[in-house]
Amino acid sequence: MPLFSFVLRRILQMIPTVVFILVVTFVLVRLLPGDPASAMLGDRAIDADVERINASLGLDKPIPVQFLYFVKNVFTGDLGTSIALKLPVTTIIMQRLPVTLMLTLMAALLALILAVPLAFLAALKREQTADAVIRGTFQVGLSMPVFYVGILMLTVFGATLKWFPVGGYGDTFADRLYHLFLPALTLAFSFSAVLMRNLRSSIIGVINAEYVDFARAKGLRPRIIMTRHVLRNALISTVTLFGLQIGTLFGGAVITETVFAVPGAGRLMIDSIYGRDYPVLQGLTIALAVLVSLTFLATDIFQAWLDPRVAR
Amino acid sequence: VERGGVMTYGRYADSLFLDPVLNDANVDIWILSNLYDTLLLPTDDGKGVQAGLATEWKVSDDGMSVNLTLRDGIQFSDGSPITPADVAWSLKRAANKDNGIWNFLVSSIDDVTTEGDKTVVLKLKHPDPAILAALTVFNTAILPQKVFEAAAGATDADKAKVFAEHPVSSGPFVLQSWDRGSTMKLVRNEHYWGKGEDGKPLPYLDGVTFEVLPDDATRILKLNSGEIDGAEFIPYSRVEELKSAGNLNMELFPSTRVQYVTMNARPQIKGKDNPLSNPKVRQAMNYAVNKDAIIAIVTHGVGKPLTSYMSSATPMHTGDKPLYAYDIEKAKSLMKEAGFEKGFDTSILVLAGNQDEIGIATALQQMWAELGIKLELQQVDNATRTQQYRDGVFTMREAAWTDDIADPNEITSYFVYSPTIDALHTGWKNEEADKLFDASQKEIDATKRAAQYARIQEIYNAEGPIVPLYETPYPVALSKKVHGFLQIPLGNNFFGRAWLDK
Amino acid sequence: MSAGIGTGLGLTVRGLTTLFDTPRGMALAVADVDLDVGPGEMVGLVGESGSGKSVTLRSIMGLIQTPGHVTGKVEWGGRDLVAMPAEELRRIRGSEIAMIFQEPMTALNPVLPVGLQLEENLVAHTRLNARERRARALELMNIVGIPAAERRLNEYPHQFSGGMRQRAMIAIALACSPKLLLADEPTTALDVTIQDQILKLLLDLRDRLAMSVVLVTHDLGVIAGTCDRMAVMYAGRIVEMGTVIDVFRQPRHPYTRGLLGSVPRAGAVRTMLSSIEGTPPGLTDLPAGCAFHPRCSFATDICRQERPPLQSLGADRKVACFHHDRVAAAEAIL
Amino acid sequence: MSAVPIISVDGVSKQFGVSYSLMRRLAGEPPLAVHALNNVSFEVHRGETLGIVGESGCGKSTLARCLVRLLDPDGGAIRFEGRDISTLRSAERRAFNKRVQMIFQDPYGSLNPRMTVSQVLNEALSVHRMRPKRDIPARIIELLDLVRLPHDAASRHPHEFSGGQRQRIGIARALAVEPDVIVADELVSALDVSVQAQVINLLLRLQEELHLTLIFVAHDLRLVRHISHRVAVMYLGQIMEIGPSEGVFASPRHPYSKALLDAAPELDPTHRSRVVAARGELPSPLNVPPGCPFASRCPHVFDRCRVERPALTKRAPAHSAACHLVDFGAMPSALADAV
Amino acid sequence: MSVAVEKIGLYPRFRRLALPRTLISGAIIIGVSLLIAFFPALFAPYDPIAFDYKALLKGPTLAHPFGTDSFGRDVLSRVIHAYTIDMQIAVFATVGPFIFGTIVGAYVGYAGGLAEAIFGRVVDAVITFPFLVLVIAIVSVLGPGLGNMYVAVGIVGWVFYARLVAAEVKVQKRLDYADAGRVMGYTPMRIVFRHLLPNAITPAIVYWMTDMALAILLGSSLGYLGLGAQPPAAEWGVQIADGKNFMSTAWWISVFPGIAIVITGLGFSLLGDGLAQLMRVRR
Ligand SMILES: Nc1ncnc2c1ncn2[C@@H]1O[C@H](COP(=O)(O)OP(=O)(O)OP(=O)(O)O)[C@@H](O)[C@H]1O
Ligand SMILES: Nc1ncnc2c1ncn2[C@@H]1O[C@H](COP(=O)(O)OP(=O)(O)OP(=O)(O)O)[C@@H](O)[C@H]1O
Ligand SMILES: [Mg+2]
Ligand SMILES: [Mg+2]
Ligand code: NI
Repeated sequence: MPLFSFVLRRILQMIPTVVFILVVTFVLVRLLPGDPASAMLGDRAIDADVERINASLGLDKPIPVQFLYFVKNVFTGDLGTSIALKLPVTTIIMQRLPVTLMLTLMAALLALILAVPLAFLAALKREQTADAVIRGTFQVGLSMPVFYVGILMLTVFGATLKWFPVGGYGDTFADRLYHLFLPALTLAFSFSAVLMRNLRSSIIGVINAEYVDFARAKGLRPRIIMTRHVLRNALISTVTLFGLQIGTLFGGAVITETVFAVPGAGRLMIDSIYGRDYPVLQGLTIALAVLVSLTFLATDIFQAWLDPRVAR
Repeated sequence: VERGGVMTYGRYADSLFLDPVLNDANVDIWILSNLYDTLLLPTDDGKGVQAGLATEWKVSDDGMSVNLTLRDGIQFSDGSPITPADVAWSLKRAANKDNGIWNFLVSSIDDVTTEGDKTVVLKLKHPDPAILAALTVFNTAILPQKVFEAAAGATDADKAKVFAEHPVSSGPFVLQSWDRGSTMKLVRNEHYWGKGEDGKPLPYLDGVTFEVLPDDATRILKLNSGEIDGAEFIPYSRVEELKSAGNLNMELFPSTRVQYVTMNARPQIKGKDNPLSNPKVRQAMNYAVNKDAIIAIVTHGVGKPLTSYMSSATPMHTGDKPLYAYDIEKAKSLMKEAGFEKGFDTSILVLAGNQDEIGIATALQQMWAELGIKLELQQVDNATRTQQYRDGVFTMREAAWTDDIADPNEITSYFVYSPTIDALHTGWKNEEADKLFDASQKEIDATKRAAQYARIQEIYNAEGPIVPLYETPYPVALSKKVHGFLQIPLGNNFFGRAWLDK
Repeated sequence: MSAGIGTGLGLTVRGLTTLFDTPRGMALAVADVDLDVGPGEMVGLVGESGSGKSVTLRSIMGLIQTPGHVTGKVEWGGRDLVAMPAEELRRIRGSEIAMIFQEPMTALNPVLPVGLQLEENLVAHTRLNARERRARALELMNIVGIPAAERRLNEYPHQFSGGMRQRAMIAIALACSPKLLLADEPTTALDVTIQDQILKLLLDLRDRLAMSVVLVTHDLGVIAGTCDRMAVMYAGRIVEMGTVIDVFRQPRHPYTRGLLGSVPRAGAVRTMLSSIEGTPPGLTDLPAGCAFHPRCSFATDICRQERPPLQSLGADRKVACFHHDRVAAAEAIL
Repeated sequence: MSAVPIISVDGVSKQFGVSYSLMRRLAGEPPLAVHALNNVSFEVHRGETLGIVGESGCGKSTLARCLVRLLDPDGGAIRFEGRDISTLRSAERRAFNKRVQMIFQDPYGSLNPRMTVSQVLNEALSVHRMRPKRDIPARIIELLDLVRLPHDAASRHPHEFSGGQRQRIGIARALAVEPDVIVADELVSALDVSVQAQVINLLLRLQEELHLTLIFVAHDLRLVRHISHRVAVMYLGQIMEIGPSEGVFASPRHPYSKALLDAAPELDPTHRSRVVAARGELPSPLNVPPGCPFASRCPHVFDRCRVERPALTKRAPAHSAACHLVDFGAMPSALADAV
Repeated sequence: MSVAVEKIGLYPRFRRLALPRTLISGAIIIGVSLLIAFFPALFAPYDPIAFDYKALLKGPTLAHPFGTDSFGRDVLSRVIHAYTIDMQIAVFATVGPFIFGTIVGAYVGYAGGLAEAIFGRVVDAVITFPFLVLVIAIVSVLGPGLGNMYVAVGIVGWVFYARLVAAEVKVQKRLDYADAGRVMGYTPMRIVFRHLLPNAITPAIVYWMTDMALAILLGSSLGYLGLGAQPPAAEWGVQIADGKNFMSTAWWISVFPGIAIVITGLGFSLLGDGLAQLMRVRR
């Protein structure tokens, strides 16, 4: 029951966030210089064409009126039609968003797989060589631009070793996982560095806790002590960080998708900014906002599960 | 020749909209000819015309009409016959002033009529020397009227959206599937009329798959690893390297692509006096630019200096020596004459993240510094740049151009002829050039027309509002097993005669 | 209470020394401690904060980790716990020897239900199946006096009150019926009435289970009320040892004497207390000679130069002071 | 003891709202509240020491905080020299705090770790303009002498001091503004036994020298008994018994006071008992039972205790208790047990 | 009470001079970086923007230890001159958010209640919005260039500082010394800024150090998209982006600036760790 009401409260809190983002996006999008027609038609269009097309998109109406239309449509579940792709925005988002979702999910998983054991190793060998090596490596990961890491990965694992395809996106689910592995790894590279740092220090904090000593005094097996007592408590703060970083991860996806030619929402976002594709841009930010909020919610619930003190 | 197989081709961006009339961009234009056939086809050098859906064509002596005879037994990809009615309807749609942005290419068409089941007659408003060339251009492609009109939607635009999702077409290939932003799959059109060297129907390939690979490096890596058979837009910096790669053919297809800098020639910009309005200043700046150096830096020797504002692959191009050979002394004295001995501050719009444009601008910055001109680079995205361009408030910008039609009229109408877009939105205007252009548009005597164009080029190259830089071929890298692939100077990719080694 | 109620094992500690390698230098937290705990005996360990009481217990348990280092002998049933391989020691911990920690808030894992924390002890040391473990858990909760045990087992530590947490911790420690219980200030965090309950509970359990207990505290009253013998620690060393009655009647170390004098007594309202001036020394820079000399009113030159050995004064009585006779003879503080 | 009390507490109550779940809120259930203080009344006279004892969570700190207006009571009034302190506005309030100071329990938390001792004292002295600027250093030395800290302490940070020394810094800070009343909340509970005595001695001496009025809050009965003139015993936000300390400790008139005394460990190893003084634990302050709050643990409980809350009534001159057994403790305690 | 003796003893003052090793190495790296940033001309052998058409894409040689780029510019000189811009990015992109975030965080943490609830929603909204996209959008609106990049980063960045400070102030204000300040009759302003903030700001300062490294990285990501530093100025991210097409033919164009980023990032994070250690409150 307390968990339920906790979840309910978080969902209610999401509403103002999404509304806020809706308004900001709408305004921001319209502040961008240029208009969809000129973005789309390029240099060659003559003024008459531009005006004719903008008018056909309803962009000649006053902005408040446009906003009302937009709000009305959003509430009826209609996000409009893409200006550039001439497809319903919902269709496009349903095509592109799952790709990004899968990419970030894989990246998050890989990051955890990388970060957790190494954080343990570093924490246990604190201030020793292993610790220094691990931290140094992750520092490099943290300081390398995503696109650079990406191209490096492609060159090494794709073109040279041929372990993985060089970018692109497969047809079947398994094939897609295979294609997404390198981009996910690229994204995970810096993400896991952040996680590792945090987890390492929280493990160091937890490992000296009295309850860990008590667990040892109970004569528990080291494995149980490490997982049940140390890791679980150490993860609490890492999960918070994880949630906070999800947004950043989506941001990283923008560049990763370009480098790896993954047809995801990140690239769509950039394209629609450059193409002034207002409906897509608006629809996508809303979808992303909801998605990120849901991720927050998920991490919150996970955290409430990890730490029963949270859901009072 | 070997038949069969699917060729995978890496493109830098996905297509947007596969309607021949209503599309807007090169990403569509350059592949449309694989889907939709036109009455006439461009020759391989891109300068002439050859038979397409029509086998015979005849312009009347007064130049006011064109008679075309359709090929026997031609069919759409659904097997239905291509009738003169389809042709008439398609051409009228292309010429409709309210449709898309390409109708100016066929603006001379007044009406299209049919005669019998073979003949189509174009009635023109005035003699049009470029009409045959226009009939090779993508927007005059022939679509099945019935299927199109049966598509859901109230307006032509709505119907086009539905139709373009699963087009019934007349070209060598048909669209099989399209995963937006990722892959587009074309398969052979069983009803295509073309015949191959072996006498069997074209195309040789079972299909073509386009993969969207926006990052240059990724595209090349993928080609290297054999996952794709060809890649477009190889960065010039890699051309030399790929030429020497054993498993690849580094193709440099002749093109009509010209790279230049546009200078706003208005006396004032946003209320401030504009030194660029002085032709002497523009000439000085032209002389101060070392084109060879820029070609070396930016295109790594792939390009060559422009000899006119239009490319040497454009019909009726004149000029045999590079424009404004580097001459810094002359540049300085011109600046002095113009009263800008100390130079001035100015700026240039550069497309954000575009390495070539940044490279050019950086080089210009250095070169013009010799004249005391301080050039500020402003990286902006395309929409912003277009907006400033269209509003005429930019100072300078970089730009590139490729022709869509095998005729000098398109480029001239934009670059020179002020009524179209104010000569590249620069506000430049020359009465004589405008008059010559007007005349040339109706001049069916080829020699006379060539003379008109020679004069236009003379005027524009001497005092026009641009810094002509270089022309470059289309760099396409192909796997050694690819044969018969063609990109014509207008940019169109032809897969109809391409084949793969087994 | 006399020793030897049970037939169980005894604990013999000899020369237990624990060093910590700190950035400030080596800290001698426990120095050369000898301690015997007979079967069924309850031994008290008092001393100021930082005098090494907890470290002594942790060293016995083998809980000292880097940067700490333990030497000496801890004999338990003929085996030396210090030299024992980790796995063997693990089997003894929690089953034969159990420990209760000072702060029940921090010693219970906040994110696990109390029942799980209890049962994992049984999983580690017994072959009971899930149902039997549950039954044993309920039994233990009853022993330590937690009502509604069935529900309580599924609750988390933060849902318990302080006293209940302490009792839950005792229940966990008792899960495998240990022969020796090391209790590190089990009541310091509690109210007097609860402290009273817990101490009496410990006494009961000692009797019922024939357990030996080492009880660490800094409250002399607790010692007086529960223990058979006591040891006083100062700066890592045992400075006085004896039966509780002897030590309280006649302290022979000035520190013990000061400690007893610091506590207000009935009848002496609003008078000055006989406090020990000064503060305990830092472990990395202990004074030469007797560590207590800077705060000692009996100190002479010899105290500043030499460290007094822990000398035996008859059965069960030991003291480390050159002037223990003068201390014993000084005006009574009671 | 003078006739006019310097502080009078009159029926003070204080509740803390507890965050309660959305579901309950939607279900229209009333908000929960901790009743930390329940109708507490007493007086403090100039120059005396009033001890307040009770178990953890019984509201001692809440009371102490109300006295210095760190908290505002929900009901009742606290008067300082006859003025209701809740009516004081900002400047007056600061003037009030200058005269009624508080010393805190936690020697580690009550000093700003980034300020040196002289910065701490200097701030107190200059904000209240206790001395002209140039006299401040001299006054700091004076204060250090007063609390028996070495002069070189002035330039050090709190972490360089022991717990006992830190408490003295806290005392010096309170004394800097020359208050009349000091409220000491668990002043020595965090300290070692040997150090406790030092601080208690200092407090006793300062009170004599400076004629301070002291409200000494603690859970250690021995200490409270040692330094207080009068003692109030609290339980679940209420005063159970209040009176002169000898009276309360020698013959408690409330079963709770007696249980508290019995539970406190004796320093005499020859007097041992295996009888538990009080069973059970403090009930949750969220739902205080309607009758006597001690009813659930009282060995002498009878029906009336569970329904009617006993009022604080006089048992002897200046000695009151809140128990239905008005005779409790009046007879020898052996007999009282038999009731 | 587990009061460690080491905390109680009186320590001679000189102990404070024992600086953490991480701090020293971090400070040396950043110190040298700043030195280079202020006086690049002292270190750079060539003019960083001068072309040399005769030496395009030359590998590392004695004359050009880091080689030359596609314009024949000396990569070493460009890496050195980039210090000026990149250190500027590190500082300017983060100072504003740090100060503003700290003030807001201090207020929110102290006031609690409604302020905190509103702040919570703002934080949600800002971190829900894809950061890079927001930055790109803002840079597109305001135009490219470093100044506008700072604005864009600042609009988002302050939130993280505010969160950190608010959380810490919330902890600190419950400690007795905050109450002591109130009892001493100090004003809330004084309590927040003189007492609580100095104790609450450490995590924000540590994060600041990381953030500076992140700002340089973000600068390079924006450079990749053409929205960061404008040519011909040398900036590591832009250099790396420039070198991207030459990774197989002229690796030195991108590798050396990459190493510079890594070293500087390492310097900042060492400095952060060291500062954290140094500023850890000893109680
Ligand atoms: N700010 C607060 N919010 C909610 N509840 C509070 C608050 N302060 C105190 N309480 C509750 O009020 C009751 C009385 O608390 P108080 O701190 O006054 O007790 P105490 O007698 O000082 O206890 P201790 O001896 O542990 O210090 C407790 O139940 C406590 O949980
Ligand atoms: N892991 C450690 N590293 C360094 N020093 C330590 C460590 N653990 C304990 N010490 C030191 O050992 C000494 C003895 O500590 P111990 O915890 O045994 O004291 P104690 O007598 O139990 O005190 P308290 O009454 O406060 O619990 C202290 O000075 C402490 O600082
Ligand atoms: Mg201890
Ligand atoms: Mg309290
Ligand atoms: Ni203690």
